[in-house]
Amino acid sequence: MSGYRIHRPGERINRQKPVSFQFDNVQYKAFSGDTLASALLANGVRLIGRSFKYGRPRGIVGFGAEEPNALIQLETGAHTVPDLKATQVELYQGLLAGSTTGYPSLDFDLKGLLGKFGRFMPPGFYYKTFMEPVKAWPVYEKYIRKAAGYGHAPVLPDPESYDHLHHHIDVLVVGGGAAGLWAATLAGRAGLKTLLVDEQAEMGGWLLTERRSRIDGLSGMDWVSQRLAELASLPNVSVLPRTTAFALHDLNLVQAVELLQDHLPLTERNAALPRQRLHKIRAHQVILASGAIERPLVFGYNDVPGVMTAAAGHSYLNRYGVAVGREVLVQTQNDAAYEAALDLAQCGVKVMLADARQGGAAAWRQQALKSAGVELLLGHGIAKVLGDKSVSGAQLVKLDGRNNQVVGSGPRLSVDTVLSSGGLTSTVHLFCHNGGRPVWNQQQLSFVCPDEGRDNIACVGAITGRWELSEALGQTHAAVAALLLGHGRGSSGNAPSVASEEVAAPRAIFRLPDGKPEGHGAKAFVDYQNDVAAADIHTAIRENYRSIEHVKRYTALGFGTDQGKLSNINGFAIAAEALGKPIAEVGTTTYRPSYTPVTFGALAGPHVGETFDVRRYTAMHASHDARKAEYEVVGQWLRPWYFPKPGEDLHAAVNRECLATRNSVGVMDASTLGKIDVKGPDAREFLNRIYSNAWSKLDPGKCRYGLMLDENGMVMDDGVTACLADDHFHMTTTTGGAARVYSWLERWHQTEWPELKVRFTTTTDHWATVAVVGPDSRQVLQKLCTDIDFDKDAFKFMDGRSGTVAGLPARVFRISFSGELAYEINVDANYGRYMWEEVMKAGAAFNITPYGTETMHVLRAEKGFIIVGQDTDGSMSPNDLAMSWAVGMKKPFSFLGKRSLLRSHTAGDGRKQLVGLLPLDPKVVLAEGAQILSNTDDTVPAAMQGHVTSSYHSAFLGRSIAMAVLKDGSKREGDTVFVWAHGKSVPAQVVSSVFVDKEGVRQHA
Amino acid sequence: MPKQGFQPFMESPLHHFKLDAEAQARRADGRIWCNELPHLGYAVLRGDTAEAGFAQLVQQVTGLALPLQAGAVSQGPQGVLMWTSPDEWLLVSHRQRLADWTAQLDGGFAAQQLFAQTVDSSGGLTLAWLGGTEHITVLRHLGVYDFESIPLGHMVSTVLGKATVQVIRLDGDGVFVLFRRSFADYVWRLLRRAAQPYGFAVCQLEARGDHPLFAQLAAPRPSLILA
Amino acid sequence: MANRYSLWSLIKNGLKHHESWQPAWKSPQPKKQYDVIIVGGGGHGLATAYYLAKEHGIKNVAVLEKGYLGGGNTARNTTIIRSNYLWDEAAHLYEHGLKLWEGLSQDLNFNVMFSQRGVMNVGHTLQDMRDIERRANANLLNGVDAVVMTPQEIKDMVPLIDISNRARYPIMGASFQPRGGVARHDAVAWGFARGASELGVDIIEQCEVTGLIIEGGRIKGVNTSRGDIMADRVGCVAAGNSSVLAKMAGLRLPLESHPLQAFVSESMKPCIDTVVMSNAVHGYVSQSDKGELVIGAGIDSYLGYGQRGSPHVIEHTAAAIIEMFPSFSRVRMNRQWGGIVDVSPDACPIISKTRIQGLYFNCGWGTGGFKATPGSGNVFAHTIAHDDPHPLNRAFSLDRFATGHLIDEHGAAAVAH
Amino acid sequence: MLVITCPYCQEAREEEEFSYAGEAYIARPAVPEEADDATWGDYVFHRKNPRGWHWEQWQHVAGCRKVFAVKRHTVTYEIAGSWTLADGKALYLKEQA
Repeated sequence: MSGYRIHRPGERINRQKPVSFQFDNVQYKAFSGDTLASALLANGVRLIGRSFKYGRPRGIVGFGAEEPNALIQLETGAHTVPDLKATQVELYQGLLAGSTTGYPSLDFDLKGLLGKFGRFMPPGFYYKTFMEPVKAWPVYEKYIRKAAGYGHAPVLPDPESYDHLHHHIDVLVVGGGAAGLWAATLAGRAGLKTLLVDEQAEMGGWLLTERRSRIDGLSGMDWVSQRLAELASLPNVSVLPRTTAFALHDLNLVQAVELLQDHLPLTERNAALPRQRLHKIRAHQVILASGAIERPLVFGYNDVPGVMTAAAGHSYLNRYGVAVGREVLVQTQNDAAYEAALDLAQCGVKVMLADARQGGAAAWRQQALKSAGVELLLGHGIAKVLGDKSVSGAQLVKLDGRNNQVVGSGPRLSVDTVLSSGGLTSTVHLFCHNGGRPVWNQQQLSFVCPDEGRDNIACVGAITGRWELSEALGQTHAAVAALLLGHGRGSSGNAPSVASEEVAAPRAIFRLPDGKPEGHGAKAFVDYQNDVAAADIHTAIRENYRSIEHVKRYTALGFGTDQGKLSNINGFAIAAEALGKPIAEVGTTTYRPSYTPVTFGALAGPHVGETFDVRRYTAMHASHDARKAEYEVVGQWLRPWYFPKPGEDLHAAVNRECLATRNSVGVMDASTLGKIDVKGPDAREFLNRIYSNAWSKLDPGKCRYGLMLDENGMVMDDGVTACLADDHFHMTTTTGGAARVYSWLERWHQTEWPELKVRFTTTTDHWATVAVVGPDSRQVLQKLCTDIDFDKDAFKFMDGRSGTVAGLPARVFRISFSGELAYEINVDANYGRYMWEEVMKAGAAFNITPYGTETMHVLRAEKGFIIVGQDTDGSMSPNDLAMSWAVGMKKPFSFLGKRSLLRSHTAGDGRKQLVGLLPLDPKVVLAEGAQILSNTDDTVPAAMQGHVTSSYHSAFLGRSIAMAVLKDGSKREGDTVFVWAHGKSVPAQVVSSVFVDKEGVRQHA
Repeated sequence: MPKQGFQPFMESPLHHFKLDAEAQARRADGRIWCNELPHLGYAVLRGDTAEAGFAQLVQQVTGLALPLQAGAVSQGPQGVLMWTSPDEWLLVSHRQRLADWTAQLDGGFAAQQLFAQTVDSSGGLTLAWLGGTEHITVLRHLGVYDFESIPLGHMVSTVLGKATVQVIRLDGDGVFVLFRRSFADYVWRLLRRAAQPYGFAVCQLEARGDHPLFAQLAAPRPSLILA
Repeated sequence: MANRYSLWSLIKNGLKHHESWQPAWKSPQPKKQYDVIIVGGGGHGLATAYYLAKEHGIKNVAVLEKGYLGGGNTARNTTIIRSNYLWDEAAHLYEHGLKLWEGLSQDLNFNVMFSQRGVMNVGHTLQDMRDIERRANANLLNGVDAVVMTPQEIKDMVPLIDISNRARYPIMGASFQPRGGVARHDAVAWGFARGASELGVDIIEQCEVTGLIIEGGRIKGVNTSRGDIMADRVGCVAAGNSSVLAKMAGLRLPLESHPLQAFVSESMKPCIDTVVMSNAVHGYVSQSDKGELVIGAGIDSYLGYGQRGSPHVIEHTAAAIIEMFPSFSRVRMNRQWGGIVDVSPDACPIISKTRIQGLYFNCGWGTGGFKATPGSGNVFAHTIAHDDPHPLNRAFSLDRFATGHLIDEHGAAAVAH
Repeated sequence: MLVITCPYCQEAREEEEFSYAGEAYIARPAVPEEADDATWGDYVFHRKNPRGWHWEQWQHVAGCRKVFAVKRHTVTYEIAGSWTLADGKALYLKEQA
């Protein structure tokens, strides 16, 4: 038992609210307001995990986002979350947590045994071995993977939800410590729309721990309450706790994640509320007040459980009423840690303080410690910590005053806890996410943000290296006042008054020497989570990994889930020493989002499940449901695929649908086709330019099939366009291509031919389209419509008419994608379902049969009609598709893609061209996507001639048919080719791709 | 006139949610109140403001001044006319009236040989009304636009999730969200999902005498349906 | 190799406190004159230099890198390696690369941790499945391994994937290349650098090329931030910055440089043992040996040299991953980043001579560059050594954009990555 | 992430409302048939792709559907301005000259 509870005035836990929780299946008691870390420490639990590489015992080091070791698995089943930092988990009644490392157990870890050979595992040792025998690598890797990794990924779907919230505000303040609170107060008073976010449950930052300072005569937390009360009274200010700004993007777009319910017991969470919320904040002005984090010193075995940062020990005491030990050694190189020592001593903890500085802290601090009975060891540093799974003592050495060398041995102290402070590191991450660079401050020994910040980003408080509260608030006041002036607002009030205190300069020391050459003594860890020791950095540089990015990547320094918050500066400093360069020249690695990890769920927000993507339905969808349609996803649309009768499979249903359509009448929902209204005096000219075929001579009341090419000469879309009037056309596009084509028309018109008087308006959603197909379709239409003459000569194939169908105004086009006599009825989509049902009624006498996309595909294939995207792939020209008839090479204007058709390769031989295939065995349906060979020799690499694009059993022909693209196909009719799929090849004959009614009698009937 | 025996019925884009079944009288609680305004008439109006006569004709036929500012909405008891693009506007009114208007407009455009047209979009669009104290917050959950900044009498065309919508603000009470038929299912699910934290309820919407949009709700008489 | 890596070298050096390791590569001062200059010290450039020295005996070579080795896309990709491309030319080129990968660790005596855990491309629509069949059959006939899997087979291999109809885009099947996989990206650059340096290649970091010295239509050398360096042959392998170099030679390239983003989760115990890619929902994921899920996002639509893209792209990718793996909703993103990819019109690379004698370009790899590293360097070295393309990259010359002989991988379901 | 001002809607809007429409002011050969394969290929495929200021087209797909010109820096992503295609062309040509 090391840690224990001590009553502290102003502690942030609620002793009236005891809670119980489990860690590794053991029940413990703690209080509401605890974090999992403070609760474990209060219960004397020190061993929390095993290290990544060597399996060394590890405990809690920090008290917040900087924690590298205490990665735990929270909860089980669907609610489990891997890799949370115990220091950031708010305790709630019944919380279940477990360690994420240690095999077979945390206490006895096999990797720990292996770790004893750690000296043979330098940085990058993976790269240097496991190469022989070649075959063995997968085995090595299996175990390497097993050994790596912390928590377990959840296996059940997430039962909780997430959302997004967009903000457009004047000022965003990041950080709710003293500086942030003051900045928000000033911005709020000036009437600016202001948002203040802080990652913790409570505002206050370091004031939550530090108890001595008085601001405007108030205790720190009283001042915080005063600020919060004032902010709450300002309607233009919002304050969000538990909200971490994790990324800053261009133009001050900040992403912040708010933990709305993670702090509640699972049983008390509100299902109507999201678990977490992603805030996307556009702020004219960002004020970074993200403070600073204390880094530890680097010394031998500084990773033994019981070694922590001084700030952590201080915070556990004052915030959570937990003394982390009974005999505590504080090791420092600066004044701040004296505060921790003093508070601990005043609580009756036996405290010793070793200061790397010969002179120690400011006299008044030394005096305070002495009178509190703290033993002071000036000019001393820890050579190594004693103990295995828990600290049992520390071996000190005497340090030289100037260069960091050992000048004599020091005492061997028996302590159960070591707190170390290597000074503060400014939290500059957000400032650097989109290109800002921090600057090295040699006085404060930290990379800090420049006072001037940068465009619309102000930096206030400790982030600028102002460690002393008085300076921090003074600089904050000045910076924010200047900013408000920039917004044409004055600032009200003076800077809060805080008594300034005498401070002695910190010592520029990061790695405490132990008197031995680096690598010879006890491992001194820089990055706990990745097991990077000081010696590893020296080794990396020795091997010429000299760029700091190389050091980082070779040793994994700072690559952990703590993003190097404790380790980076120590690492840079040690690298600088090894390189013989000043730290400023070594620079930093790149800071990348996210500042702390963010759930995928929060990133995705509401765009999951049924709202992952748009699902588009036609107006007739209910009718298809009623008829038990099976559906196919086409683009964003859901289209009927086939309409199975009880007991029918796809093929049975499709055979029936095809025969019914060819022999009597079928009906299909064609509403998804793109439709664009094209109107204007220059509409024809525009169509001439955008389509490959000619449009000058198409009379009103006539329709024409059109091919659209891209500038590369390849087919990009097709469809039938009807001429409604001389200057007015009804264009149709493929279902998937509708949006692309609409945009395509607009772009060419606006960018290349703005002089053409023509306009495009999408009508895809306005028209519901019923295709009535088959020899009896005319009679069905006649039953529904009296004001259109359906006589075969009055209303010819490829004619269009307007009239009244089933009592509704309709556009009727006699066009056919099946080769049958067919009509497409277009009506206002609000009547789509009505029209479908009326057609079904009228067709009942002819056994009218609804069909879906599969039958549509078969019928069109029987006629050799292509489907763009299935029979084409962006590499097919009209000529390749044997559709030169749809290319008006003589048109005066050089239509889109025309010139490309003349290029040597595009116009040359050996291109793949569309053909029909008849398997010699009519019962064999070729596999779509099968490759075509000239013979049965399939030794690789085989000379592939093309592939099967569409293949079906044709019930109408009583045999299988297929469409394919084949090298020089147009010249190969009659050839026998071999269609190869997954090792089997099937002979087939090359034929014309028109299998049914070559003369087109049926569609002209 | 309809052929004997035909009894055409309309189904609005949100018909399948059977909103009327769950609709209730709106109350002043914290909830988000929402419903569809079904079966209104919509027409896209295209024209060139530089052409003499165009704006006048529109005003003369519809009684609505042609809005020339981006996002401006002109409104009257008979409907609204919204700016959607420099050469494009959207007319919303009662189906029957809209049919009359578009007939007159196209006739007038032809007569004056204007490069202008109307395109009936009544089947392709629908409107939902979104109200309640947090209705703007609901939009903020779903879209990147600064919805708090839309002035009265303006509309903005932007995205909610992956759908393009127009958000129309006529008063402080709520907004009208306009979207395409085939996106209606998605948009509705999105709104419902975003509103969940506040409570989501479908409210009864009835024709309000002089309201530019609610007034257009009067159920079209069967004979009108056929227009 | 003087400084050979092995278990014994580890033990030997371990006993010596790792004080006698030699530099992995030397960092000499640039000479005035080289036979060949390679511009760009990424994986492709270093591989080119390595193969020039190893297979063509050209050792008087300098690799010029403006930053640090492998600091470009080598350091910023999602490490996926496969060769299951649709078109013959592409399949043969990438398969050549894959074969080199298979012996690379031994060849370089540097473990690049090439893990042949397979690459799976899932299909969500009938057309996806047609494309998958077409590509799989083409692969098999080109000697590239390929399997087509049913949803159940997918589920058996990737238990966390959702094959139910709950999904907005239910999974209908997949193509799988067992020999595909992932590798340790940084190690590839370091391994080639060490190998090339060992063979006498000068590797010059912090040396930015500021101009190309061209006389009478011939390349003579380059201006750099460390002075002029002469050579009769210059190979540019600068990925996203290729257009910038081309401009120095008065050339235009059919390239657009776009941001490509990726992110990793926190490190977890093994939960995916292969690589899963979906073009329909725009996301792909694998798990690094360290335990992080490595996830690729889509390309940002606009030009960008900023090595950063727009956050909504990452958000969409996270949604896509959740769509396929609903349980990953509670997994957390640890780090995100962006690279610059040089995208060509047909999603295929350009490995080509130019109209300037002695100036060669190797670029346009788009999102597919990492997997090709050894193959790309290998054929580019041949092209430079013989002033004539290797048979495998003949089809990838610049003139295809004039003749129209594109190799349009967009046609394949696997166009991306 | 980008914030683009639509010259027609006269308002700065978020990138999500727009779609990128490539390099601006690429001249289509007046008589394509007279351009040789190389010239044509250059027009269809080759791009400036500058590391620096770039004249590009964006379409306000979620708004007025208009295509317009934007001058944007491809490294800093800073936007110098946006103009109707006609207005932008004058500036563009002046810069080229």
